[in-house]
Amino acid sequence: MTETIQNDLADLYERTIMERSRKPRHGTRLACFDVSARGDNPMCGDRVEVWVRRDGGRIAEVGFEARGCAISIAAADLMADAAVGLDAAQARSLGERVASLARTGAGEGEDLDPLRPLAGVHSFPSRVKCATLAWHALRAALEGKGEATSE
Amino acid sequence: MTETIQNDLADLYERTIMERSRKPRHGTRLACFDVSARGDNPMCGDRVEVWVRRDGGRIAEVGFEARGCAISIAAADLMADAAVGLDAAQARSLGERVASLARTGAGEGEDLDPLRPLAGVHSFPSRVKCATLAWHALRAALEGKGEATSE
Amino acid sequence: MNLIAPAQTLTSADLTRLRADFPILAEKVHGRPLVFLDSAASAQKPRAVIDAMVNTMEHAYANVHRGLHWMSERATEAYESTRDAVAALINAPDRHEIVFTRNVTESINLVAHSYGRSLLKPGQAVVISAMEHHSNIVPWQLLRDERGIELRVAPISDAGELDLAALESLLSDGKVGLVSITHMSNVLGTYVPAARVAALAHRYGAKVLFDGAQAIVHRAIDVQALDADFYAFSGHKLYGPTGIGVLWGRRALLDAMPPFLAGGDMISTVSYERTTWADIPHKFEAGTPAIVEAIGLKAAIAYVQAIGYEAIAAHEATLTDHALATLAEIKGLMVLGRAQDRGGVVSFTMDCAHAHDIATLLDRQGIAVRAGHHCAEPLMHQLGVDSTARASFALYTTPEEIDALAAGLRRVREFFT
Amino acid sequence: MNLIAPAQTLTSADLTRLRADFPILAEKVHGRPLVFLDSAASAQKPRAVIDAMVNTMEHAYANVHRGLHWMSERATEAYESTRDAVAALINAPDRHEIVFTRNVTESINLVAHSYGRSLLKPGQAVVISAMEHHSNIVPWQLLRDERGIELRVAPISDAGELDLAALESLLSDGKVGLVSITHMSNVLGTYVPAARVAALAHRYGAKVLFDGAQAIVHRAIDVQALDADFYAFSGHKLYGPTGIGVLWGRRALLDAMPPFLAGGDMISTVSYERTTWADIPHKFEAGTPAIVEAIGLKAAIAYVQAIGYEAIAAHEATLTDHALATLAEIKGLMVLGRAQDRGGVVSFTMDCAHAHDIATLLDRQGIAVRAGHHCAEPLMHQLGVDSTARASFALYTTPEEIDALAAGLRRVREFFT
Ligand SMILES: Cc1ncc(COP(=O)(O)O)c(C=O)c1O
Ligand SMILES: Cc1ncc(COP(=O)(O)O)c(C=O)c1O
Repeated sequence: MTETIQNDLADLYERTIMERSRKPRHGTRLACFDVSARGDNPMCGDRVEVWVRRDGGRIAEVGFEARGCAISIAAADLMADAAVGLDAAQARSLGERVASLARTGAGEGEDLDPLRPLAGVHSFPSRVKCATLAWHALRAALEGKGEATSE
Repeated sequence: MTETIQNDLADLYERTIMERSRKPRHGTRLACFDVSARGDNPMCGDRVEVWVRRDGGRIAEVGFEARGCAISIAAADLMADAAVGLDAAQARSLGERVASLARTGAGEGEDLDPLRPLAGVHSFPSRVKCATLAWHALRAALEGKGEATSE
Repeated sequence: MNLIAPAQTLTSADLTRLRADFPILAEKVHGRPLVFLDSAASAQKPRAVIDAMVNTMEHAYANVHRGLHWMSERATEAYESTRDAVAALINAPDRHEIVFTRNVTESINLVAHSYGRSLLKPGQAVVISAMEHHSNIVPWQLLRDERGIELRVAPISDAGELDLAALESLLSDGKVGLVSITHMSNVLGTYVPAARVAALAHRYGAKVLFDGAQAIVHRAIDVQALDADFYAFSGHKLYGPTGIGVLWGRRALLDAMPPFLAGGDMISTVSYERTTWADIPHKFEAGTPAIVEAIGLKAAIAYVQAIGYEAIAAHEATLTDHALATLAEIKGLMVLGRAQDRGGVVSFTMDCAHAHDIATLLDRQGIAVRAGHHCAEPLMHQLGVDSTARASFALYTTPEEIDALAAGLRRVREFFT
Repeated sequence: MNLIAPAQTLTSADLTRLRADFPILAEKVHGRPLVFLDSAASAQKPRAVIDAMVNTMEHAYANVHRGLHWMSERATEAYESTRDAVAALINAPDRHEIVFTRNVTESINLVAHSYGRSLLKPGQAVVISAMEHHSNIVPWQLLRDERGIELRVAPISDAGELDLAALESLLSDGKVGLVSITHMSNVLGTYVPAARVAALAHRYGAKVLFDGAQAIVHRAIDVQALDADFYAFSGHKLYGPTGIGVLWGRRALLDAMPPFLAGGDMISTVSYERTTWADIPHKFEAGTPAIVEAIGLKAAIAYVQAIGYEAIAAHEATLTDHALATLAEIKGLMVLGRAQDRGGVVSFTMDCAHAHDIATLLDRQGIAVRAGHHCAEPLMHQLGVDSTARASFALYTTPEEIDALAAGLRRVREFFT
């Protein structure tokens, strides 16, 4: 592989992504939860199911089960970390900023820092959906819809 | 119009064709008839209706009404002459030879002579059907089918 | 592509440059320069369209949507970007409302099947006009015969204009679910007052579909300004490739409609028991689409936009006026339709010559016109003719070509008298 | 086109010459020579196909069928002659039995609508197999849900072969009206024993449709020898243009079937009260067809025939054997399907890498493979996977490209372990 290609790929599959995809920290169904939803990417068959436990208006815990590529699993795992402590509006807004990070490779704000490993996706347009699917599912769960798709 | 073009056209619209199309000799519905049928060319909208009176097994008289181009009217009028005296099998076979004359410009046999004015059609592939429509209708009438199409 | 300066109409120098964009216009036919006056049947293609297709096939081709490799990503981007181009062309509020079909015929059939067989109910009615193309008649007849949905026909005046009062009375019982009507007649050239038709339809609770096959070739279309519910057209009449057409529909309608064709790309998940649909527009695009043709359509749209609808419309209006004036002087020739608001299509008959004979004689002079019923038999019937000859104009048509037509028609008349 | 000497397979010199016919194969991707192993999704186009399309648009284009002028006559001749070429290709007894569609998906939908909704009756059943593409599943689900026609699924063995005994028992109650089955699986590569399936179907009174999308690319098809009732395929997988597909059906069936899409060209006469249909094939071709694409398909057929199916099949068999042997040596890689009779498609999974990640990593090495469910979700489910990576071979594929794939896959595995 040539140098620039390796750089691209190294960005896409950077260390956090590889670790999280191999061994997700939140990759299980929650024993008790308040809401849940499923996200499908019909074009490639990726699927993620999320379970959310709330505490007051805020997200207390997120668990997920995913079938899909390294990116989609790592992205779901990072989401499960980042969502804790947010209310529905905040989660939605963070999800939109993650989508923008994935599309453009850049984004402002400290709260994005733990999610920056996903920035490498921006060089791989057809993989952007892998990075955002879990956020779609989270939003669907919080809005009381059972299903979401990322297209 | 250049020379060869004029020749083409002169063959297509030769004297008999022009005369017959302007003033067909058999262009009326028969007052008494045994069988009749309609022929449609769906691609261009030409239509011919034929009425046949029989005497024994043979065609005694043919009348037609046509809407269509000069070729289709003249061809129907020539058919109405040529069919008299033939039985169904002979009419069918002559119709096939007319179709071949129209397609190729050539054909053997004295009985074709009165129909040779149609030979000029062969340089105009999309007009061949105009020359054969009346024969399709005649055949449909003799076979007891009410309709025929020429495609 | 030869850009022209922003102008009200096309100068003869503009025309010469534009014509050079269309390779086929340099052809000879029967030894004579081609005079192509059959663009309403299908328009010729500028080099930009041909190049876009060739380029795709030579440099960036693969199947779309599911591919994670470079070729597929490029082809998908190019294919999907046509949706944006079409949305911009007709001012659709949402790119997802653009569905690709084969042609306007399939677009109308899609609505007749998916909307007509689910959202219309027996006892409701569909209104068409008396000047429809078969493509906007027969799908509704099938619906009528299969589902008991009434088919009503809004009459036209002797001038060939839609009778709005009669349309209103057809709507007045409130049973009409859909008005499906041509935006411009392919026989008479008449433009229908689309915004007024839409307002009328909506007042009585009906949706409205415009068959824009002819209309979009000559004038800018704004589906929001028209307040349309569906708008349909074919690529091949808009200087684009064959094999690609468009259906635009309001999202709320498309969302509510069941899928039509089923297969790859239009599903969300499939199991033998239960299958769920993809979101629009994919729900309506089953199987491998006309990828290269969509990309060609985008080039056609860009070509038309670079010239500008204003210049095109002005040019074609000039041509049509010139044609009407010139043909009026030919003895025995009768033009059908005299609508106030009309596009670049002129149908006529001649007293001594049948339309097919006219077409053949013109052809031998290099002049291509169409002759026949123009897929509008019921209209022919109302006009009391079997067929007409039709000359139709495009952005590349010149006044000299119309003069050639007139001279040709004079020869035809001599020949037949 | 570079003709090759009649031979059992293609030599490496033949291959070099053939590859020069495909402009896109000279492209680089991410700075690496393109290794295109995604032909089963859509094949690349030889220059002969591109040229045929360009030539039409530059020299002899107009709308078909109704035109009495030179351009229309030439376009009509060229379009209609594709029907003869297709009839010859699949040994159809009658050129009128060749119906042009957009793709195999539309062909199957046409049968599901027109045959399925008139000649099949509630209580009857349709049999498909467990290895169908969504295009041959979902149209039958819609028919089931709308018309109460049962959908039965013939199982496949662990090797990925059709279970003929099980098929027979699905047929044995005599309720099955149609067996609609892939002739070659796009995931497992399996060829179905089509003649035996047809014989079985006929024994129990069912008709049989073959989805030949993949099969016709690799082997000569003879619909009479197979004793098929319907055969369907897409142009774009057979080195032809997008936007054109084929449905062949026996005349007696097509004659008995009502039209599907309605509009111009498919009618005989139209009045508001009563419309009559044109004869086949026109009855099924509504609106302006994909004229330029049909003409391109004819060039593709001529191209394939000039090389010869014998040489193509032998070449692809060699490639497939080579691929199976080479991939078997890669640790952690598992090939799905091991049918005796198979075509040039190899699906696989890897233990440490998801198919999408495999595809992305190969792409950056210039290697195009497909990854996903391949529009065959129920089959994925049976195989116990979400998705696979798939390499597929065409007449232009070289053994060296398969070696490049193997090397690439080794790098992928390193990367992920
Ligand atoms: C076996 C099979 N059937 C159907 C299809 C659908 O083909 P198309 O998308 O050209 O309609 C494909 C191609 O993906 C296929 O491989
Ligand atoms: C007004 C109108 N509607 C529909 C059509 C059918 O178009 P297509 O054949 O591209 O589907 C045409 C073109 O002939 C037309 O002029």
